[in-house]
This record gives sequence, structure tokens and C-alpha cells, in this order.
Amino acid sequence: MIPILDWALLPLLVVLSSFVPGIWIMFLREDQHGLRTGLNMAGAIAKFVLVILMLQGVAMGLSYEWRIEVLPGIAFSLVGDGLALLFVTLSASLWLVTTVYAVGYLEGSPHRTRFFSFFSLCVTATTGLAMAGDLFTFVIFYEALTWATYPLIVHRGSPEAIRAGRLYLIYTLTAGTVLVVGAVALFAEAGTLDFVPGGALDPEAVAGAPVRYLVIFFLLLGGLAVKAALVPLHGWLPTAMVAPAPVSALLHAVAVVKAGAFGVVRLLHSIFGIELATEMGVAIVVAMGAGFTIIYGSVRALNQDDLKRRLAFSTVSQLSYVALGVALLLPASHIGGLVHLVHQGIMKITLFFCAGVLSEVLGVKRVSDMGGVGRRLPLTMGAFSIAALGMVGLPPMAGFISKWYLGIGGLGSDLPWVVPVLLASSLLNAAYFLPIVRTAWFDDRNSEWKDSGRGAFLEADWRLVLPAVTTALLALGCGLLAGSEWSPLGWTLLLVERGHL
Amino acid sequence: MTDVALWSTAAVAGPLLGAILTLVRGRLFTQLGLAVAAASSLLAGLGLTRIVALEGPGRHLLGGWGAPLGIELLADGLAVIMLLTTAGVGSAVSLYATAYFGDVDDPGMDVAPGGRAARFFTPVWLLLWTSLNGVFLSGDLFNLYVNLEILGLSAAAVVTLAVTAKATLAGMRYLLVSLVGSMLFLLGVALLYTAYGTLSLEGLAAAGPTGVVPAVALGAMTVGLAAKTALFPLHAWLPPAHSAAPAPGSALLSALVVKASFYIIVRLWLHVYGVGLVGAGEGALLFLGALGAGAVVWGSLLALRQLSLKRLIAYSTVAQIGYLFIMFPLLPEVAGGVAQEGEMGWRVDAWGGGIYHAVSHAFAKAAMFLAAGTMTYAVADDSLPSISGIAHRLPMSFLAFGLGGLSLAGLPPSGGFVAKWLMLSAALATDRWLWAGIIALGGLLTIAYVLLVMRYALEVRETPTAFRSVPRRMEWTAMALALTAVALGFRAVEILDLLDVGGAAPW
Amino acid sequence: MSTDLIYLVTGAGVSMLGFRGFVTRAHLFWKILGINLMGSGIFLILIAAPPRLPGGEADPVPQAMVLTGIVVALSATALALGVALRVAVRTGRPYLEEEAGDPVDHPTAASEIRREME
Amino acid sequence: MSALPWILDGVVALLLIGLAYRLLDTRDLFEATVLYIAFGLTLSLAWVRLGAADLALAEAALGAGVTGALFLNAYQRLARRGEGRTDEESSGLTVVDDRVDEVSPAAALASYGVWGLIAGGLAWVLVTLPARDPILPVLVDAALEDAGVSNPITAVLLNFRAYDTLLEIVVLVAAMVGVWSLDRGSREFARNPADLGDEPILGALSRLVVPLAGLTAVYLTWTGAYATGGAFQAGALAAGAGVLLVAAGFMRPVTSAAPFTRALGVLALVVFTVVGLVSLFWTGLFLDYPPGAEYGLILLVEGALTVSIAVILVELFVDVPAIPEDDPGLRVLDPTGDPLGRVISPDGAFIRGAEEE
Repeated sequence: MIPILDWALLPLLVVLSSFVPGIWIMFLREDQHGLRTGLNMAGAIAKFVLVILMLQGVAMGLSYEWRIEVLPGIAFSLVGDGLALLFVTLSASLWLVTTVYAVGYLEGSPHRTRFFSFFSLCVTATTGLAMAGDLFTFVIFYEALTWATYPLIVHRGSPEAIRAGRLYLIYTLTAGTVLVVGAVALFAEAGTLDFVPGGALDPEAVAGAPVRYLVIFFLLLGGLAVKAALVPLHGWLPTAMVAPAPVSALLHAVAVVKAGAFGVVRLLHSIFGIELATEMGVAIVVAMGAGFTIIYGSVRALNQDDLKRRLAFSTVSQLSYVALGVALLLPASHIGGLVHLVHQGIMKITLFFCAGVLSEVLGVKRVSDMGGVGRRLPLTMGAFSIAALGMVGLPPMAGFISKWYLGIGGLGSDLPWVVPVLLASSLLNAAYFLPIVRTAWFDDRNSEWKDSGRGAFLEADWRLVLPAVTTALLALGCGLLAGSEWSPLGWTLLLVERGHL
Repeated sequence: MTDVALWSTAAVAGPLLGAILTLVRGRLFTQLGLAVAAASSLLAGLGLTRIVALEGPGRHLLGGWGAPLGIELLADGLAVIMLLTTAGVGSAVSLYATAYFGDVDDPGMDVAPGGRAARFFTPVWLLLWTSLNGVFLSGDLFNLYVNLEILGLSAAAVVTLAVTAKATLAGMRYLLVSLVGSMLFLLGVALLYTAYGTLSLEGLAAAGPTGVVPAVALGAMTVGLAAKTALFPLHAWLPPAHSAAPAPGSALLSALVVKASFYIIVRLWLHVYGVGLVGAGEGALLFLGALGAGAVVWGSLLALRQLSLKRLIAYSTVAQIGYLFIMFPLLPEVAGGVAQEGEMGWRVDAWGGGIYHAVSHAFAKAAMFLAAGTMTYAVADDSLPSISGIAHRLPMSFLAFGLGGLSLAGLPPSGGFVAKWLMLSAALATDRWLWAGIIALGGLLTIAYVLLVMRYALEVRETPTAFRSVPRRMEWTAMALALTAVALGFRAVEILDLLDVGGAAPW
Repeated sequence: MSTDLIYLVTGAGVSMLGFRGFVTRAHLFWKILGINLMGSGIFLILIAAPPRLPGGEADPVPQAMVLTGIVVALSATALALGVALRVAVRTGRPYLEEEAGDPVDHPTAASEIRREME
Repeated sequence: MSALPWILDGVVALLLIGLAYRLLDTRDLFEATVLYIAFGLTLSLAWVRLGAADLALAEAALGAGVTGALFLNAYQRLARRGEGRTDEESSGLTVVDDRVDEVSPAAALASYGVWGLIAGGLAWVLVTLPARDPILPVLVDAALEDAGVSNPITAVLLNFRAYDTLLEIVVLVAAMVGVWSLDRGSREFARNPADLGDEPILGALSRLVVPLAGLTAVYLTWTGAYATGGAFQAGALAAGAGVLLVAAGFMRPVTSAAPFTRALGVLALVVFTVVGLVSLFWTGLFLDYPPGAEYGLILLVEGALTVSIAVILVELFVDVPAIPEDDPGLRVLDPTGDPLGRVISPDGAFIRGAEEE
């Protein structure tokens, strides 16, 4: 056994591995490209390796915890348990890929020092949030994430970007305040903020003050739902897609919306516990909200011509699978929801990578302009197609696995509308993704291309193409190799087996 | 000689000797005086903290007489925390000031209108420091009055160091308010001496002041001190004064000076009078809290309407002072309940939250004023549009401002977050949802005006404004203060433990 | 005893007259005079109120306090007069210019931003 | 019991109230100033009636004397400023308050009524306060033999509550430093240096008065230990002599630029602090004079106090009206917003700070 495996500092190191480069980069000069990229890559690789080590350790039955007491009874704690690792692995690996992509994407543009600094800090906040051992720590990173993301969203500095940034801040900061109030109320009432698998609250205490806990639950949910983009609190997300493509990729797949969704999972799983939440009747509310969001997002995605906007509404819709899965009191739907957390991330990041390539290389931003792009950029559009088909849920793609489990859960549920919602959503997914694929491959070129990437080693800058291909293959692999114990599904099943859920 | 005697003497005599040294003039003595003051204050703060943490509250019988005949210096958790805060902020601001005012030996100082400020800032500030430490340690009412007068005169002198007509008027207003505030305080002292025949705070606490005369006395003293603290609606003097002063002065006034009179209010209300321990006092606590809530809302809204950088920060001080007073209604264990004497205690989280806010605000606000001072120094203008794009030229100052704002807004991780967490916890645990709402709303408003500044600072203008380079020291001192404000968010336990020594309970 | 009472009432009267003068007069010199009278009134209270010593002497502790207070008031007056003179020099008039409520430098920062963005 | 004391007290009290009312009501600054001095003198009568002889002396010297002189001095400056101006903004109006709104008698009555009610309430609270036994005077009496001096007030000031007195000197020094910081270091007192010694009446007067005042000051310092007197009264007297010397032109106006003046001004502070520190290291407590040395140390401190107070008071008298005339250079500064005025920029150039580039 490698000695480092049971090192309690590992979670802290995972967080620091991007924090230190982030701060360092902040003080670099704009022209220190080599050092900046080096720091970025070193941080990304270090984080990836550390997470793999932790993954090993947890698989072997270890668990990690690092804490310092901040206030009496409240600690700043980082843990590496199964659920945390599910998310942290996702962000660590996708960050590695995104860093490569971002370096290529932003080549030659101004303010890269600022960008990469906050890029690293953004991932720091995400990993910290993933490994938060209690609600206090979670809140800290949740708020930090807001601040780390804001400069990325307004990066371009255009009035549009600034407006999007302001909208983002208004939504998320208000939500953050609500979350803090909820967290304090929870602490004042229950005296603990720790995340405990299966729920940290004492059912009898909750029964003693049902209204109070109901208020607390909705405060916390309200705070989380904004980042998770649950309708009607999703307004910031489609606007925020003015950000550079790597940011959108990160925002939609890894960081912000995932933080919200993960928070909902933590809320239902590790604070209230599914049984208690169901008993209180709040789980159904969450499920209904999620169901509505799934349909609403899909419908809105249908008539968006702007590719990134379509993808954004798709995110609104897809993300609620996670909340829906977790809110249903059934093992299968849990598995589906959690696995979808990972699968959606991988697929959605692929889609945004590809959208970025399209706009960067060809200048194509709208679906209606995409005629024939597949022939010019076969690798990219191949990746896009794999991810899009996965989103629709075609076997043997990753999306199929999650929808399968969700469907099984839905069938077993008392709620008659779950399966129809899932079916309708899949149809709608197909309705807004398949036309894109068809246009790209089978239509003729129908717009002006600036076509800047010719003569590159691949069809365009390899730093743009390879990440997309990698994540697409990853998505494919997650589906094909779902039976392996190292796949997201395998890991989730392990968690269930260990009783972590 | 006991350690308490040594360190409490050092806290007062150190800055005093420093002030005398700086009156010799010249760069050498200016720096020597600052060094003596900073070193003795820091050592005194740490030494007393050690004693208080290990052995409990300490006392120093000045002249060997002891209360009530003589004057005692008292050091409990609250006092040493304020001493340490003052030492930390004061040292950083002193360093900043040596760069900001330039070389006092420079013959050009005689020509530049600002030369006066450069020559006299240090002695005035060190006298101010003496009185701050004096206030925090004093255990005697009349002694507090004398300290308050030193504080008032030297603080007003800090404002009038700036030569503009605005600054002169603002300093005049500040001085007058300060003097009348002291007079009201003295009236209270006279009433209490008449009624109880002692000036010792502990002696008065032991006498258990109740009845009409103590109530009138407390009322007069509170009004006077609230005017000095700029509690809404007695705040009108603050924004002009704090914005017109030279930047290091603004930092000191906002971070420390207003806290001194607040500190005396806390001492009187909680320790001497124990107001609210019986049901009757709760109305008074609510009243203070309501004024605090008014300050939070009004100050923040006006901050949003300013187009001058330092004035915006000054209004923010008005708002943040409100939080200090929101502490009071959160203190009683039971909300709205009329409890019997002895049944009720103070909530530790409200107490800790209030004081923690005072401390983290001191660091954060000092950082913000210093950073703002650096920006105005660079462009020689104080209006928000003139600092357009400054973030790209003074990134460290910009960051210091941002981190200070982060703490001010109570966003994690920061000292301000811990403070707001504690106050929220006190409010929610006793079902005071309205107060929780105001605390949360104030945080959002704070974010709004901090962002307003950051937005200007980030924006890039077509025509660059004139810009002169800034001494590095001015940048990193602000940064150090901001980082301290943030660091306070990681380890509150020890500070709260220290606050427990002496605690909030009546003496 | 009666002497004390007379001066006690006088002290209350003088201090509040001073306070009133401070509040109502705009001229800086009268404001400073008002503060001084307020102080004198409070000094009277301090000496007249506490119990007298057997020989008719006043309590020495308040006497010392008032002695200190007189010097403090003198210092404050000196500085205040200095600043007041400078106000007269810099603004042309020795008055505390009334700022109506909370002044705002410019209409609103928000509208300014909006104007700039257009 | 005769009615005389009653009548006397009544007259003094009415005089105090009447003077206070009138001086705050008048629009003429000169009248107000003179009335203020009269008020101070009447107040010292009240102190005598209240059995506080030390206060009477101090009030006459400091309250009425020095403070009155400060007001007169400032008045003179203000009036002189008004004379030279032709623009209507500052044409002599500054010594006549033209900002008093005409109010109807009813409104005035209402205003005084409200304030009278407050004062009445305060008085009522004080008058109805139940009598208590003297507490501190008993303690003072008991501790007096260890205090080193026999005048209880001096004992309180320089021994029991010596810390207060130390800080009181700090207040004085703070005011002095504050006033220094207001002026620009170069100015003239009322008299031109060329006219030094050229003032026959003042000259004769000072030849007569100054030595007398000096002697009395020394005596008062000395006597403070056991009888009425003390450093503050003595310092005020010496300051009066100093002011006379300056006014008569025998002495160059002392300025903040003079190191000797600064040294004398903080002398008391230094001596007092050093005595405090020496006793800290000797007996273990700050200002706890070593047994047996009390009298000597108190006398030392008193002496230093007398000197410093005299110097500071003369300083204030000279410095307060020496605030510089309006300086066109300053006018330019305001719009730039730099409160230090280091950026004089008619042409947009930086005068200071440029070398830091």
C-alpha cells in the first residue's frame, strides 16, 4: 500500500493544487505565457493524480478527513468520502481537459493572466465544495465559487457580458444569502451542520418542530436551486453563455450548475435524508420542480437558434434529472440521478467544446448556419454527435445508462408522472439535438466561414479538437464499460453497496 | 512589578513617548516615534492577551491606590482584543503613512500645502493612539472622559490636516459634535458621581445602577457616545469628515476611532448597567437595535448614491456601525419575553458576533480606505469615474479593496462572514426573523456598493487619466490588512474564547 | 444646603442654555461659546450636587475633576477657535454651512453609469 | 440665620443665567465675548460660595482669563479680516451673526420652553436625589498622610488620580499640536518684528506686571502642596505674563518652528511620564511614587507643569489667530480632490510625486 494513501491532508492538497497556481498566476505579467501555462497544467495534473490516489484509497475502504474548528461546534472540514469523490473526480479530470482547451482557445487574447487565475480558483472552489464535510464548508466554497466565476463570465468586457455578469451576481448572491440564512437556522435548530450519509437530522426533533424545519429546508433549497438552475430560478444561465466557450463548458458541466445539483443531493441525502425528506413531503416538491424543469428546459431549447443558448436550456433540463433521481425514494433512481451527475457533465462539456470550436474556427454560432460543418470538422462533429446522441439517451451511450436507471426508478415510484416525463423529455431531446446532427453532416454549407484553422495538425488547433474527442470517447466509454467497477456507474453501485447512500 | 502593570503601562506610555519623539521632527524621529508606539502597543497587546487568556482579567492599580480612590486599568478579553486590533491596524496604517506623506525632510514640504499634514500626521496620530489604548484599558468614568477628549481633539486634527475647504468644514463639524458628545458624557458622569459617589466602573456596577438618575445619566452618555460613534441618525458628520481626511487618517477614523466610543457604550450598557437582564431593559435594547437597522439600510442606500470613492466608503462605515448596534437586541436569551431577574443570560453568539464584527470591520475598512487612498494618490482625484481602469494598474490595491469588501459584505471566507454568521445564529435561534432579514439585506446592499467601485476600477477608458506611480509600501500594507480580515474567518474559536474572559455578563 | 440647591438649578439651566445655543446658532463662535457654557453648567452640578464636607468645603474629588475639566475645555476651545478661523478663511464665512440632510455628490451613481454606457 | 447669603447666591445665580442667556442671544461677537469673560468671573464667585477656592482661582485665570483672551484674540482676527474686504461675502459681517432668523416671540418662547423643560427635568432629578454620605472625601482624608501633600485637591490631582492629570496634559498638548498643524509655520503675530519694544504703555505695564506675575506663579506652584494654588493656576498666571511680553513686543512670538518652544511645551509630559515609569520600575505600579519621595516628585511634576502650561497657553494665544490668509495656491487644489493638495495642477502637471516615477 502506498503510504500517501492514508494521508489525512489529501483533501486539503486537492484543493490547494489549484488554489496555489491560481494565486500565483494572479501576480504574473501578461506576457509570461510559458510559466502561466506550466503552472496551470502542473496544477491540473497534480490535482488529477491526487484525486486518483484518493479514489484508490476510498476504493480500499479508507476515508479522508481534514478539519479545523472555526467556531464552537462548527468546523471547516474537507472529507473524501464516496459521494465527494464522485464529484471531485469528475471536476478534476474535466478540468485537466478544459485547461488544455482553454489554453488553445484563448491564445492571443488579452487578460489571460486574469482569466487563468480565476479559472484555477473556480476549480478550487468546486473541488472544495465537492469535498465539503459539512454545510458550513459547503457554504464557504459555494460563495467562493460565485466570486471566482464572475470575472470569467464578464471576461470579454462587452456590455452584454457585463449585463450577464450582473444578472449572474444578482441571482447567485441573493441565493447565497438565503443559503447562509438557512444554514444558520439549521445550526441554531439542530446544532449540527455535518454531512452524514443517510441524513444528519434526528427525525424526532424534526417532528417536534415541523414548520421550522420546513422553512429551513426551503431556505436551503432556494439557495441551491439558483445555481442548479431549477425553474423559475434559472434565468441567469442562458444569459451567462456569452462567456468564452471554456467557461461555458466549465459552468455547465463541472462547476456552477453542478455545484447546485450536488448541493441538492447533499441536502436530500446527507442533511435531511431521503426518508425524512419524503416523510416531510418535501421530496415530492423537489421531484415535481425537477420534473417541470425537465420539460420546460427541453421545450425552450427547441426553438433556440443560437447553439450555445440551445445547449444552455438543455442544461437546465438535463440537470434536473439529478434532482429528480435523488428525490425519488428508490435505489434505482438514486443511482440514475448520481450517475447522471457525472454523465451529463462529460457529455455537456463535449458539446460546449465543439460549440467553441465551431465559433472559433468557422465563426458559426447558430444552428441554422451549421450546414456542412461536419465535412469540414469531422472529428469535432463526430464528438458532438456522440455526445448529442448520448444526451438523447440512445444505447450504448452514457446517457442511456442514467436514463435507464431513472426509468426503472420511475416505474417503481408512486408518482405516475415520472415515466411519462422522462419519455417526453427524451423525445424532446431528440427533437432539438438530432436536427443539429443532421444539418451538420447532411446539409450543404449555408453560411460564410472565416475558417481560420486550416493547415493545423488536425482539422484545427489540436488543443481545441483533442479535448472534445477525449471527452466524447469518455462519454462513450462510460456507457460501453458501465459494467466495470471503475465506471461512474460501478462507483455509484459501490457506494450503494457500502451504504453510503 | 507585575506583567499586567508593565504591559498596560506600555500600551499607554508607549504611543505617548512615541508622540513626544516625533515632535522633535525630522525623518529619523518620526520613524523612531512610530516604531516605539507600534512595538509597545503590539507587545502590550500580546502580553496582556497572554495574561488574560491564562490567568483571567488583569488589573493595574495606578499610583497604588486602587478604586474608588485611585484609577484602575482593567484588561479583560474585550479590552485586549480591541488593543490588539488597534495595534494591528495602527501599525499597518503607520507604515502606509510613512510612504503616503512622503519624506518629511524634503524641503519641498514647506512649499506644498500638504507639507503640514506630512509633518503633523505622526504626532497627532500617536496622541490618538494613546487615547485609544487609554479608552480600552480605562476602568474609571472620568478617566474615560479625559481620554475621549484627547481622542476627539486629535481625531478632528487628523481631518483638518487636509487643506481643502471641505476638509476644514468637515473637521469643524466633527470637532463640535465630538465636544458636545463629550459634554453629554460628562453630564452622565456628574449624575452618576452625585448618585453613587464613585467613578470606578466596577464600583458602579457593584452598586447596581437603577432608577431615574442612572437612567438619565445613561441616556445622556449614550446620546453623546452615539454621536461620536455616528450612530444613525447622528451620523451626518461622518461621511464628510472621513472622506475629506488624508487616506491614512480616514482609515484610522473609520476603523478605530468610532469603535472607541462604541466600546464605551458596550461597557456601560452591558458591564456597568447590565441593561436588559431584567425585562424592562429590553425596550431600550430594541431601540438601539432599531437605530442600528436604520443605519444599515440608510447608510448602504446612500453609499450606493455616491460618486466619490472615499465618500462611498465613509457611508459604508455608517452602515457597518449599524451592525454593531444590532448586536444589542440580539443579546437577551429570550426574544420579547419578560424574564425574571437572574433567569436570563446574554447570548454568547450575539456578543461574539458584535465584537467580531467590530474587529473584522476595523481590518477590512482600514484596508479599503488605504487601497482607496492609493488609488486617489495615483490619479489625484477622488471621483469614481477617475479611477476607471485602475484595477489594471494597481492590481494589488484593487485586490485589497475587493477582499476588504468581501469581509465587509460578510461573504465567506472572512472575519465579516463569521461575525454575520454569529449574529444570524443569535437572531434565528430566538426566532428574531426580522433581525435576520435586516442582517442579510445589509450584506446584499454592501455587495452592491463594493461592486459599484470594482466595476469602475475594472472598466477601461479610452482616454487614460494622469497616473503617477505609487510606493510599493502603500500597496502591500493595505493588502496585509485585507488578508487579516479574511484570515479572521478561519479561526474564530480562540478569539471567542478570549472574549469569554470577562464576557458580556454584568460585572 | 440651600446654596447647593440654588447652584444645582443654575447649573442645569446654564448647561441647557449652552446646549441650546450650540444647537440653534449657526455662527461657529457661538457654537463654541455654547459648548463652553454647557461645560460650566455641568461643572456647577459636579460641585454643587455631591454631599458637602463638614466644614462646608466641597468634595475634593469633583474639585479636581472640574480643575481638569477647565483645562480640557480651554484646550478644546483653542483648537476649535483655530479651526473656526480657518473655516472663515477657506470658505469666507465663519458658519457651519448647513448640509441638507445627507448630501449626494451627483444625481445617482447608477444613472451616471447608465449615461456613460449609452 | 441671615438672609444675606441667600441674596448673594440668588444674585450670582441670576447673573449667571442672565449672562449665559444674553451672550448666547446677542448677534454681536464682541459683546458675547465680553459677556463670556464676565460670566467666567461671576462663576468664580460661585465657586467661592460653593467652598471651592481652588476652582475660583482657576476659573478666573483659565476659564475667564485665558479662554476669554483666546476669544478676544480670535475675534480681533475675524474683525480684521472683515475690514480689508470689499466683497460683500465677508465685509465685516463675520463678527456680527447675520444668520439668526427672526422668530416670533411665541416661537422663541416655545423654544425656550422646551429647553427649559429639559433643564427643569434635569434640575428636578438632581434636587430630588436622596442624600448620600460622602464616600471619596473620607478615603481622601484617610490617605492624605501618605500622599506627600496636604492640600487634598493637589493630592487627588497629582497622586490619587495623577493618571488623569497626565492625560489632561496630553489633551493640552493635543490641542497645541492640532493648532500647530493648522498653520503653515510662517506668520506674524499682531506686531511687526520691526516694532519690537516700541509700545510705551504696554512696555511699562509689562515691566511692572511680569516680574510680579512670575513670582506669584512660583509661589502658587509651591503653595499648591498644602493650600489653595497649584500648577494650573500658576501656569495661567505665567502665561498671562508671557502674553503681555509678546504683546508689548519684548518677546518674539513663539512659533511651532522653534525647537525650544516645543521642548518646553512637552516638558511636563516628559517629566510626568518619566516619573511614572520610574515609579513603575521602583514600586511595581505606574505613578506609584516611591515612599518618602512623594513630595519631591509631586513638586518636580508641578514645576514642570507650570512651565509647560505657561508655554502652551502662550502658544495657543499666539498661534490660534495665526491661521494663514487665504492662499491662491490652495484654491486651485480643491477641484483635484487630493486632500493633501500635493497635486498643484493648473497645467495638469504634478509638482510633488513626480520624482517618484
